[in-house]
Amino acid sequence: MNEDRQKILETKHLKKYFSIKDALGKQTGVVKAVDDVSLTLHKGETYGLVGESGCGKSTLGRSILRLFPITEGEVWLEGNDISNLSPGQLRPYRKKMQMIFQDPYTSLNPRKTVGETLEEVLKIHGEKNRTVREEKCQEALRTVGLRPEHYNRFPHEFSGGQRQRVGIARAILVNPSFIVCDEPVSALDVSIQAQIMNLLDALQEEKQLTYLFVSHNMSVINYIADRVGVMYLGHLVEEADTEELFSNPCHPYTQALLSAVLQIGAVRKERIELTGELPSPLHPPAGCVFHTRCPYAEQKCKEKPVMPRELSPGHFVACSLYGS
Amino acid sequence: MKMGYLRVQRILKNRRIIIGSILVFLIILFTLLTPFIFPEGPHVMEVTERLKAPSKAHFLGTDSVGRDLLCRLLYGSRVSVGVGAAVAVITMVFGLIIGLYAGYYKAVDNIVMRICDSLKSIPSILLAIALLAIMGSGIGNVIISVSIVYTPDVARIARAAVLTAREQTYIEALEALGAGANRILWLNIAPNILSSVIIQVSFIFATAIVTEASLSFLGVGVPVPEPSWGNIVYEGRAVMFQAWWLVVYPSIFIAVTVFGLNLLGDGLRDLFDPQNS
Amino acid sequence: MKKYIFKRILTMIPVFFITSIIIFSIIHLTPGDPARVILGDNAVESEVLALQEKMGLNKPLPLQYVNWLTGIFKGNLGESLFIDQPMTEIIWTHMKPTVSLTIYALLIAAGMGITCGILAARYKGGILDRIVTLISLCGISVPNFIVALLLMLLLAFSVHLFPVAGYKPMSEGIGIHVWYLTLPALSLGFIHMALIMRMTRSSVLEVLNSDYIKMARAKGVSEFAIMTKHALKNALLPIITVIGQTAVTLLAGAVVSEAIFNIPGIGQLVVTSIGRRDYMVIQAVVLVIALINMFMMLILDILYAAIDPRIRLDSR
Amino acid sequence: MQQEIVLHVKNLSTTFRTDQGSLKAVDGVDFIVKKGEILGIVGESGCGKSVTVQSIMRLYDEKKTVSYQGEIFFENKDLLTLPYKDMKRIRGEKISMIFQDALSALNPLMKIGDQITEAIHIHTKADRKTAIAQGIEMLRQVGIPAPEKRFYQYPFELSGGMRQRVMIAIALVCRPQLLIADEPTTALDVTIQAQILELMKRLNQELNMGIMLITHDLAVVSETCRRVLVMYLGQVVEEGTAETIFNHPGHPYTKSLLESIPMIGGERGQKLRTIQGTVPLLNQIPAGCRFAPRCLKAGERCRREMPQLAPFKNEHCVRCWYPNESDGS
Repeated sequence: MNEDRQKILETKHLKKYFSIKDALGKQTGVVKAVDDVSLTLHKGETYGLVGESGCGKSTLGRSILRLFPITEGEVWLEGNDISNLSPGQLRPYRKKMQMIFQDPYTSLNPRKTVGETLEEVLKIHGEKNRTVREEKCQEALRTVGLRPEHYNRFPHEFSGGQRQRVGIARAILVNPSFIVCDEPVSALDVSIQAQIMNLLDALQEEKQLTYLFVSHNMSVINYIADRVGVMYLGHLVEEADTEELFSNPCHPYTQALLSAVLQIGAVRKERIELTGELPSPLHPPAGCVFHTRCPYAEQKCKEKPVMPRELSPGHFVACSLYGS
Repeated sequence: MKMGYLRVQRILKNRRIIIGSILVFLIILFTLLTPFIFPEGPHVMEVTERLKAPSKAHFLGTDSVGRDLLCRLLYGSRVSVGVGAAVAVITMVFGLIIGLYAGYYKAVDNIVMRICDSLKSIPSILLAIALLAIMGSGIGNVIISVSIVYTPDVARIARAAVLTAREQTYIEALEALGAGANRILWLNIAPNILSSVIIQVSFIFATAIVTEASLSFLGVGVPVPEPSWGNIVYEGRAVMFQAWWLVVYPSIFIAVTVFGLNLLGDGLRDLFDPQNS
Repeated sequence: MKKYIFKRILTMIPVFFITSIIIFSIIHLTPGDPARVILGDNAVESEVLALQEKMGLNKPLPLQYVNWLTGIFKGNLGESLFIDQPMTEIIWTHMKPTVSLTIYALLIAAGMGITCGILAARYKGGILDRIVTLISLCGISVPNFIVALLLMLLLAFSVHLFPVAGYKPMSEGIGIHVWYLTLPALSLGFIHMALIMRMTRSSVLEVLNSDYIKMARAKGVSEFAIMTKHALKNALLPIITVIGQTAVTLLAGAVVSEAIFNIPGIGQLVVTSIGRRDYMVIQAVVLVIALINMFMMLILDILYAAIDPRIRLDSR
Repeated sequence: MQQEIVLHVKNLSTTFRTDQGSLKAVDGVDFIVKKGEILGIVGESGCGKSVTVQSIMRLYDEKKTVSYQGEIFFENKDLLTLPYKDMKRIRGEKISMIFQDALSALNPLMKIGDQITEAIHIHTKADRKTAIAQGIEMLRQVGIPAPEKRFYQYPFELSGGMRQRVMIAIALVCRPQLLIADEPTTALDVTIQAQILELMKRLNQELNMGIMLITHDLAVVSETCRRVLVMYLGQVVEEGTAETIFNHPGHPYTKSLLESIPMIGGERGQKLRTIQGTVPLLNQIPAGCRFAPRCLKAGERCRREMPQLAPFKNEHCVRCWYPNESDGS
């Protein structure tokens, strides 16, 4: 299965905590945005990361890209440990991993033309020759389906979908092997969404790219991901291949999430309605973080924290109901 | 800097910019032409012509020692507008630098902001007077002290603009690309916040002229023989009731210039960020 | 709420220290020796030394600063070289006129500024709006000493409605006291009225096209109730900030008005002290004004928290 | 039985005066809303769905920026010719509206209780005590736990889902005949969205109140609405029951929209169908059928002549010269 394929990215017990300080700098609380997440991505695979707002999926993506220091745990990129590298040491690896953003309207510098934004990418990575830079940028624009005359235009002259294409061009310009797509289609209309997803698919084929695709939309994840991880309040509660997860969800939260997803024309199935409110990340519940809203919660769920267990090959669940 | 999207008709349609820039242009033009209009300089005294009302010989009348008021006002504008311009440039440069680094680095932010708050709690005129008392009055010192008083304003605006610019994801994209802090600060954030800084600076240009005039009026600004709008009014005040023109005309000069600058500032704000005009 | 006030006071302490350092350093970074400057060039060497001793100038600077600071906490702000009253008394007597002038000017500025600002926003684009915008633009363009002189010429000299200059303390009757202060307060308040007018108009406009106003309209709330019950309270927050800033700058502006209408206020005291290098007085006065400003900032924050529950309750 | 018609919109057009000339965001829209029915209006951003419903409530500034044409009949009165100040008796009492983001739609400085009782005091003569009781009861009815406590809290103290329920409570406390919901669940997470849609369906049954649900999410409409309007560039291009629209779409735009949505369970390998080109700007509307430039079946007639919204099958109208004769797959 995917063991023989090369491991592009791996995280081991990755943790990212944000400390809340009051006016005097005294720490008054800790937000455990990402709490002990281990996942592995293989070459050419799309790993779908799904969960509701506040579950830490974006923070996980940004921690992997080292956009801020990691609290604990390791991140391995193509066999190299980049967890605690200094910005200088990190620079060569930056070319290997890139990011596509959610909001097309703030992901491009409004005062720079598309050409200038793309060329700056190559300037940062030491491409001195102007004509070489322009050639590469025009090439990138073509691959994402934009025309040469777009080169000298400003972002506000583009539609949302076109701007997202420029964002993708910027990401593939440095020929990365791994891209974090942070909700790339959530801000787009349905028809534009389809265009961008087809583009991402085509680029993956052509350039053997690996995607960490973050989204809150289960249908999008079902379409584009090969493997799916479900997050809740900073924890990876379930992980499996896409068909396996959608046909046989095991964790109660995944079941509730899938039952809440609205489908066109689908026969109405009875819906598991979650009770209670999403707890605040400042004081996560003890034991299994989902026990406050879980319909099957028992006493043991409230006490001991849960470690992911492999129910069937490649299908991990962090739920004490499935224990020995 | 390619400002392709500032279409020309948007500028022309904006009445405030037009009137504002015309007024400012006129004042600057007269300031530059003064040596040709009155080649003999502002200190010529015709004692026989003391306190004459506005007449053909002296369009705006003469002062208590017989010097032509229009000539002194034009020479005075070199000082007042000069001080205003110098303060505007200095506050913009320092304000931008301080604001940029304060907005980007948390540590710098705390220190800088506390200092700005303290500077702000001392009333501006008193601070300026105190600084002048140390350095002694004179145009150079007036410029320095007024700049010190108003740099925190520009720094505060620049810092706020940097904080909002930082939230934009294109900054995060640059960080993901491994861009250095200086490249991000100077090549990506600075050009984008320039517009709000320029708007603030145009208001400071106007306020600086007013502050200089007030300082000279209090007798601590530009020393007397050298004409400045402030000290012309200061001298005129003593004989104000016999020679009203010594007070009214300088007031008009100051008001028109400052009004023009404020109009220009308002117009620029409409142009650059229309939503909060 | 109390925790919030405590937090605000905490943040003021560093500001107070930095301000005191700035004031102290301004005075003591004087090129040349203050004692020699006061006594003039032909002063006898022994006199200069005696004065230095008296002013404690011969001690190292940080020590002088500490003594000055501890003195403040003990209520002794040093003595003036020219006025032989205790410093607190000097400041208090000069403070009274400035305080009543500033309050009077603030009432005019805030009163007129807010009402015109609201009316201009309510009838956006109408004639009233255009007039208000014009007044506010002229307001910020004309320095207050010019307004003062023009008022003096028009209302005092040619029409004798108001006294040309001078000051009558409260003790001689409120009517006279206010009568004398009208022109100075008007000239001082005019520029700030314009600032408040502009801010009120823009903040009311901003609130008027927010979503909760659209929701109120969709609920059937009348336009009048929308303005009074919903818009004004929300627009109040930025208005309070600008009034707070105005109050701080009023103290500065007072210096000029006091000079023109020769009111024996704190501004006048500072200008004369600077003239005759009376450092102790300058230091004490500027510090007191800075303290008043900080105190006003605190009141401003508390008022802010009183109105906005998000600040008040967040800091529980 | 022929359900009683609550609202009848006839040839509604809303024109905005902007500095690029006047833009007709809504151009000749016709539809009816029956009592106790949930009508869905769906379309991509910029198609005029939100402008249509805000025109019904006349929420725009009519003095300077907006002008309306056409008629909107409610209780056999034309809302467009009603004097502006009389609208306040309709709003909140007969027709009320809720918006996408409850945090910005609730007055941040006003307690939730006051915002509910305000609506009660405007439309009924209830005294203070009964108003509070009604308010708390309404909060309970929309599923808010411990309503007595929440009644005295501020909007920022509640979660997203909770705030949305408060907004619904405010809109329904005076028992309007029609509730207009403009993207009510777009800003919510999937699980909370499901709860809110369940709540709206329950209230529709219990209070027999018509609901107009405006959204860009076809799945939300298919699960919640009985009848659907599909809008494109300011016009209704298709109208019919949810069942017919989603299984046998007549208009090419609706058909390709449905095909570009990823389905759970659909085959995953195959590419999603897309609609080429982009939505034209309101000041560059093409002649003839507005979808012609992007339509694969566009013929000569489509580019020349604008089709009308014509009946196609029973209770199914399409604005297209060559509607899809789908074989009912």
